[in-house]
Amino acid sequence: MIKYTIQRIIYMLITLIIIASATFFLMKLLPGSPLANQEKLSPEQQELILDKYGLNDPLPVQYVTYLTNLAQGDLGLSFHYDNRPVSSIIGDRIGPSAQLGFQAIVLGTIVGILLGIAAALKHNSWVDYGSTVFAVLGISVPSFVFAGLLQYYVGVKLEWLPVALWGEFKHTILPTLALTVGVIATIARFMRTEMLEVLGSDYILLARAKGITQVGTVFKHGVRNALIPVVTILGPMTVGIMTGSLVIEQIFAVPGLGLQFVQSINTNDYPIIMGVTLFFSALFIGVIFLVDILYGIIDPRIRLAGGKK
Amino acid sequence: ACGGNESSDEGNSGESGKDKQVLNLIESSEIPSMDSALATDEVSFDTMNNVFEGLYRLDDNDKAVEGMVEGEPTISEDGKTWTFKIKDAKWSNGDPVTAHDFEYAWKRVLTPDTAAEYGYIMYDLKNAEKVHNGELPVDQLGVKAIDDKTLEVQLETKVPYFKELLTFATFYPRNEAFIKEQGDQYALEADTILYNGPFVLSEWKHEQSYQLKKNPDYWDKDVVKLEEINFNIVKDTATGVNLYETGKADIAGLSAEFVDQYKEDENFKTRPNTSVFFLRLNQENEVMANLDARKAIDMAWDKQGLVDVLLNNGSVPANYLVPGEFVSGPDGKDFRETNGDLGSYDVEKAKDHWEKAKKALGKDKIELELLNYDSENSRKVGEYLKEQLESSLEGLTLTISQQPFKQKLDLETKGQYDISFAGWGPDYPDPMTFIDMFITDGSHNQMGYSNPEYDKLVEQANTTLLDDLDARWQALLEAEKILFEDQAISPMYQEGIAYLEKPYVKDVYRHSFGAGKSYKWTYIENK
Amino acid sequence: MNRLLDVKDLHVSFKTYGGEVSAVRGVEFHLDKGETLAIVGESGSGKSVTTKAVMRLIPNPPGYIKHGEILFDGKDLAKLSEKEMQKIRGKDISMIFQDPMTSLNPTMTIGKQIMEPLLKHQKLSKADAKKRAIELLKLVGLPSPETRFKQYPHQFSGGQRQRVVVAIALACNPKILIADEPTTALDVTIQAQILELMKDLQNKIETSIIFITHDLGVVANVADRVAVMYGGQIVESGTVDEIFYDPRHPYTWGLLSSMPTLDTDTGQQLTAIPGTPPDLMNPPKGDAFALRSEYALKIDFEEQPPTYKISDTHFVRTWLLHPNAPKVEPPEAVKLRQRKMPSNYEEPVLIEEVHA
Amino acid sequence: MAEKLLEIKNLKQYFNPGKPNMVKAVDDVSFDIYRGETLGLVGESGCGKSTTGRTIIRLYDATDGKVLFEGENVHGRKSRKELKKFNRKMQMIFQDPYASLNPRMTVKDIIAEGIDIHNLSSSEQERTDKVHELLETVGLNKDHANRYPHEFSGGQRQRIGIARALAVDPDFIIADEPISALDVSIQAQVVNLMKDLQKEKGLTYLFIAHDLSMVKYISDRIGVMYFGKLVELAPSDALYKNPLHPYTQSLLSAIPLPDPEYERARRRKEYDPAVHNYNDTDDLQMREVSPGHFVYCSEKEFKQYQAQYKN
Amino acid sequence: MASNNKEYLNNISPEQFQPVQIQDGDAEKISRPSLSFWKDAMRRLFKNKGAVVGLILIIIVTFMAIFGPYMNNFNFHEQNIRHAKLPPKVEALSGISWLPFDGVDENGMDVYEARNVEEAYWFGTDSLGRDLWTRTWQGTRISLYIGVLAATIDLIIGIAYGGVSGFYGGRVDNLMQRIIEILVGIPNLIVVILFILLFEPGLFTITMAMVITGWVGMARIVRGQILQLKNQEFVLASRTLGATNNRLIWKHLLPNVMGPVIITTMFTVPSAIFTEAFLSFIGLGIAPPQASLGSLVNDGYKSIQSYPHMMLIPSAVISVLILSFNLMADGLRDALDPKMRK
Ligand SMILES: Nc1ncnc2c1ncn2[C@@H]1O[C@H](COP(=O)(O)OP(=O)(O)OP(=O)(O)O)[C@@H](O)[C@H]1O
Ligand SMILES: Nc1ncnc2c1ncn2[C@@H]1O[C@H](COP(=O)(O)OP(=O)(O)OP(=O)(O)O)[C@@H](O)[C@H]1O
Ligand SMILES: [Mg+2]
Ligand SMILES: [Mg+2]
Repeated sequence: MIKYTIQRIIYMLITLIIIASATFFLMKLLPGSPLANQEKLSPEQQELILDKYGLNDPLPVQYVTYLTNLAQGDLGLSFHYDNRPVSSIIGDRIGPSAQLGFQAIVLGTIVGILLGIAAALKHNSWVDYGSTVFAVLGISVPSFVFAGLLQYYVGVKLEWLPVALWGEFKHTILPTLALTVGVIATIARFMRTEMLEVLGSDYILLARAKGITQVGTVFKHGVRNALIPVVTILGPMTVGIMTGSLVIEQIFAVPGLGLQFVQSINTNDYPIIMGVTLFFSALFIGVIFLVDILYGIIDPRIRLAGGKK
Repeated sequence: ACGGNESSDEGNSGESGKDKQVLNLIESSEIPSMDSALATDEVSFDTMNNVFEGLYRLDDNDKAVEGMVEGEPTISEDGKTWTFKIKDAKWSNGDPVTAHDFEYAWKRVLTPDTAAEYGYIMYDLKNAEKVHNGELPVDQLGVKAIDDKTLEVQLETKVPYFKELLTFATFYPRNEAFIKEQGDQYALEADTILYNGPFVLSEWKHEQSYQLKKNPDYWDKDVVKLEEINFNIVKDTATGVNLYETGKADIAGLSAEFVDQYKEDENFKTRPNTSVFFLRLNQENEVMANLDARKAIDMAWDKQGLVDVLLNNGSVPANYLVPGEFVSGPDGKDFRETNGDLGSYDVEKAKDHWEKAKKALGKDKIELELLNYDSENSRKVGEYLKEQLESSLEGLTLTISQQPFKQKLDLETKGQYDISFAGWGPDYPDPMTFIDMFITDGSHNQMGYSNPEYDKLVEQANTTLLDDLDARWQALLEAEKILFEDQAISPMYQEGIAYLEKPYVKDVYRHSFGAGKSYKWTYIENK
Repeated sequence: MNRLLDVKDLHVSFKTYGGEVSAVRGVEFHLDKGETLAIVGESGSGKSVTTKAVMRLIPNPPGYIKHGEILFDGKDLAKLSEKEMQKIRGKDISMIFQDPMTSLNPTMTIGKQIMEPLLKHQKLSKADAKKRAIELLKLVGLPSPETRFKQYPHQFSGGQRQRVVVAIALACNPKILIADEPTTALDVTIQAQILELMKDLQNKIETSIIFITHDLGVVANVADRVAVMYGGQIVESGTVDEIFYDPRHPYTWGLLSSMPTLDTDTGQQLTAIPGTPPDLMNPPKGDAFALRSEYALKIDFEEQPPTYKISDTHFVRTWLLHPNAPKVEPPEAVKLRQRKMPSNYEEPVLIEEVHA
Repeated sequence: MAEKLLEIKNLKQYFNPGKPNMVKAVDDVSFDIYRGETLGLVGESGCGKSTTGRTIIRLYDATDGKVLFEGENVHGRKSRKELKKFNRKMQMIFQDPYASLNPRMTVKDIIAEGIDIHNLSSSEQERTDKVHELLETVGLNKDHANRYPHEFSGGQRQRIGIARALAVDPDFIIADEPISALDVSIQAQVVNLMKDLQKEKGLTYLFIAHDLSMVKYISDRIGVMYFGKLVELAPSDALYKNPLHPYTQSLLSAIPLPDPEYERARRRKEYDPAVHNYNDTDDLQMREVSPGHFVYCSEKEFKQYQAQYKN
Repeated sequence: MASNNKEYLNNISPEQFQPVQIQDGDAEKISRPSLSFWKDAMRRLFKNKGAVVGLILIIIVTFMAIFGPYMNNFNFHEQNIRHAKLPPKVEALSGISWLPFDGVDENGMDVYEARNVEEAYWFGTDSLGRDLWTRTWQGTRISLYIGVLAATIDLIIGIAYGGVSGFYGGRVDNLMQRIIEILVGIPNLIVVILFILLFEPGLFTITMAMVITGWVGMARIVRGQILQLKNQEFVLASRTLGATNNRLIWKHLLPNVMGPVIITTMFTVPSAIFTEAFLSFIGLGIAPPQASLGSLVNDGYKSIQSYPHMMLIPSAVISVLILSFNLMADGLRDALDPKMRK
């Protein structure tokens, strides 16, 4: 197990280095400069400033500097937010994104799993069709539409919850709901398929032959087994929710990382773009690793296989 | 509510005294910088204008009024040496504001190492450009603290609008000891900054919200009525409007879609801005080098339709470069009033010009590329232009290349475009801030425009005519006319701003250049 | 009477896209206390469906019990509610499935899976259940049951898993144990062990067993009585000796002669049953086996055959025993094994109600 | 007996060599197969029977050892052409009638695959004729040619598999448990067919199974495998009469036969590898206890076996 | 049972008991009509209500995407700024007030009358006075095009990559899987955005951007399938016959991975449409005056309070499209599932 973990970590590091290098060179390909007031600056003045940031150095030099800094955990300083360290920017913004992502995933997973189970149990009944339609609508209506409707009706018309802004728990409810619809939809669909598969398996039959109640069989024997594939999509989805929540962040004025990323792209803030990309990648890889571990917890077969490697 | 508050005096005890002096606002982005040397954007300038103060600040009419300066400065005979007396004012840590703070701050801006993007705004100071380029040491810069309270400033030339220029954030003082002490933490958080303005930044939650509180040490604190200004960062217009609707914001900007909805609302307001948007016509392009072609393009589309339906925010059609309600000449008349409209919408004439152009070029089909911003609004403007021009000018195909802001600027600088949707806002209160863009080989010309006569007028206005402000004014008026005789650009509109403002918000001063807004005089009444 | 289970005229159908599959078409059999009834028959003949119907585990939809009675303990299982049925499953009747690899929940420890029925039916405390589970593991011959208790199915070999399944099935000392091809997936040596184990346990706890298989060797080994199924019906039933030494139905003949014994001569052709099993979506009108039988009579294609009784225990469903039917010789391989059964009647007796 | 068609010499097939999960699926196995005979191969699940078969036909590259077909080594460096030649002479029938036919090809294309690969027909007509002929040979009719595998029953499918193997006119066929997945009533069809074909075409079979009664019925000689090793090899009658290796005895005693009386009498023997009591110095190898009857044993056991051999 | 009546039984005519010789062929007869695998799958597909509904919807939407823009006299880029922001109006339906097609706006005012507009815009107009009917269907066309193109490229790269990786296995597979891991390690959205920034924005770039990471899923599925299939006995059988790799791949492996591949494709189409809509929201979508459903929804979203039709109509079309592709995919999954085959 330890050997396996170490091996995984080494792979993860290599992956990260490659991603870091790739984004670095991609950044260099991006047209435009990071200067905020470029419009008003003469070319000479621009040169002057670029010199200062080392952006006129030969590419290999910049690359080596970048990697060296990176190795020391230094993601550099933002251009747009003058001299603010990228790591502190990411640190500031990740909180809200993570909170929303977490809430949406937890809520979405629970509701999605229940919905999926219900659909599988009542296969080909109206419950099934109803949850399929709901799931598909959840997938097909863009989240900003949901967000807009929620904000307008629940926030403005009914005044039940704050329209936007960040701070207390109540502020997180609407954006969580808007985000979670897609999660529910995806999980429910997966769960339904898996559950159908599991419910048709011999061990469910055996459980029923033992005289266990239907609900008992589903929850004691079915869910855990159906969950294994669901867990697989959970990892990427968690990160996806956090990166992809920028629309929701924008609409609900949430100070999150997704929004920051897009904004940095608009301002050509290379250090932030690279930092965020790397951060997200690391998160992603980490989450996948976690999912693998989770896998082992849910599925003892994998636990052993992993241990053997 | 403010009974126990020392800042409320008798003079202020009227009706407004009952109102909680709290203003809730939304801002479209985080404050990118609180370092006056580095800041480049409106949000930063806005905030700094309310928590810092330079020698002067702008009043309601965009005139310079006393800030850190005490009394009128002494100006030398040739107008190139100014000596200011500094007021007895304090930084928020109790240190006095001194002339050294100015000297230090200005030199810091121009030290090449600082990489200040707004350094050029100081180029009127003696040796400023050379210092900035690293050709001269910093101590050659024309600024010097004679003593703690006396600041001597030397200029390259006479500058008619120097006081107003000094209101610009880049000219704010800085406390050297404090900056040194903070090191690279300086200005990153609310408590790593020293304030000397009407407010202090009391709370700064990055990307989320920030709060200004009245500065009890401000020299003119009696004038300041607001106790607290809360800013929330909201990027989505609809969200802003919804917050306004639910009373969480006192002012909300409107986009065109919402203008329709709120046009009849009593709190609906529009205000012209001093930014002018125009089409750069790249005269390095064979077609655009043709005067008829340029004229045709200018006349062929309906600017009124654009501002009425698409922009719908108080923007006005522009047939000029220097915006209206920006500066008045020595005769007291607005620049625009004197020079009037320099073009008009006339499809028939446009067609004539277009035919001539095609003949001259020997082409029947002409393909041009419109370089555009990638924002939502500009996208629509682009679509509008394309349809308008293509339907009026036969044989024209206008392709639209929509680029992120930076990329677009880059392409413009490199001259890789035919027509470009561009805009310009003033840096200082003088027509020159617009006019000198288009001198031959000027760094902002970017379209190969060159007219010696125009160059000469600008040159004169910047040198010999500085002593004769009337003649200078005439020269600038003349220059603009030449620009339009040549149809160097095709102006589009002067930007307007539409917003909702709660009726109890009084006296928010909005400025036409430099800092955006002042809350020093703002108050709440009858909330 | 020590008759435990009595299945009467059982019909089970499945509604599918293609139409209704009549998987079981009038099956009748009974089970006495302590005996082992083997059900043989080729794939798809309805063996599993019949026993699943007894357990009321037919997937619904698409399947349902169309008709018939399943009498157990004075109750008709076919009419019980799901709740009442849950009390019977695992306690009075339990079941072992064909594939040891898939019939254990891969994510639950063996121990828990064995404890489940104990907790449910015998209302034991957790500790007692655990004790009993470990006993059971010992009983089925798993070494070091304490450690095994905490392990997961994948840590067991196929044979061991099947032992666990047997342990689960026997946990509550059921009156009836249904074993649906419990050894088909195992290789001979392990199969032998499991069979021995089952017989052993049967002696200890006096369970009646319904044993499904299509391996006649296994049948010969375990069964007291045998029921032969074909096309959703029981075509012949009798004691194990009657079926092996005095078979009367052409399908039983076919089965017996298609299997070589160790003495079968290499030069001799095996008697294969030609053709393919019937399509139960459109069951044949008369005798389902007629199409493949070289003994088919004209009437076989028109009418279902009646049941004849050869002895008290031996029932056959074929027109061949009709007095008017031509006398036929069974195939060579069957003749070789044929013996005189002392308990046979003089003549086959036609009966109105069949009781296998 | 007749001429040796196939000689397997010290064949070894290890999976994942050098890794902790290495499996010695076939471990130093040697035997011969004579032209026209059927050699049965039995042993419990996982003992390496399939692997032996697959290695012989070069589906796996042998870890070590030789497979001589008509004196020529099948393994070792071979050109495409040479390999193709072997492919024609050696064929295989697979265990699972459902998995061994491509569900998306018609029966005709499946059977004709060998014909196509080896260019055995000059025209479409000839190809069709050949397929029809083969279908008839295996007891199907030509209407079946354009159907898809899923429309057939297991036995029919297995016959299609046989037709496919026969299409290239092989001399030697490896049948890897060709009947274990089939229904009892169908098994005999296939076995009969195989026997008929052998008579007609003089085929040689390697017949892998674990059902000993069927193996005995079809085979001339039988090899017993245990954990990757061949432990006993003898003419079928001899093996049944004189099972020498304890494992063979145990295997034989475990098979239930369709005869209740025999079953009541049968006592199963367990095999415990410890009975051999081998030590390091024992020279373990195949020894011929009586003509044609080989057992894997030590010198000491050899003596013992010879002594107890009943003729 | 009637036939169990003894009397009756004894009276059956002896002639009924004639032995019947069964024909050899009879037993081998196959009762089912001959159907190819695909036809069989199709048959099952058409029995699946959801799939049929999905298919019909896809056909309708595709039909409208092709012919919709020609059904009236407007074109998708023609502007009439005087007619901007009109609500939908269909003459034939204008009498029915609960339908949103009477040209009456949120405040109950007949805008057409007020503005003196003669024409009827079936779906209303946008803020530039363009006909939304035409634009919606034009947008559908683009969205469909993006979806299908993305799926196609996905298909090609995914199958090739997954196929090679799975078929050759071993070190090749190992390396190729590592590469995929790295690709997967970069969040999708980020790759897409960077890609669009780097290249000339436009339809093709957007599609490519989606494909650049999109194929990974397909490749994995294909690889997994191939890994399984290549050890299937029918593949081994072909190898023992001396089949070349080419033959194995084309005849045996690829046809058998088509099932999962088609299903994956069915999911790719809607996800590409969706991604494009998302890109539109952050301003990286299709170039004007072209419209996609995504960009229309996005434009409309801004006016959701004052002109809800601008968003609701294209949203509905997107939803219908995605819904129908999903239904179709689900149906296909059932139809092609080997477990359901028997
Ligand atoms: N869920 C189902 N849906 C439709 N038909 C079914 C279903 N389950 C069983 N059948 C049909 O019922 C018939 C009898 O099946 P059953 O499983 O009882 O056969 P079996 O005798 O147990 O065969 P095997 O030896 O292969 O287990 C078959 O024709 C089968 O196709
Ligand atoms: N490709 C492979 N990789 C690793 N191990 C394998 C592989 N193929 C077979 N084995 C292992 O080799 C051993 C022998 O397998 P083989 O399939 O030859 O057994 P068998 O005697 O044919 O068994 P069965 O009767 O179940 O078919 C088994 O332990 C199996 O797990
Ligand atoms: Mg069964
Ligand atoms: Mg095998």
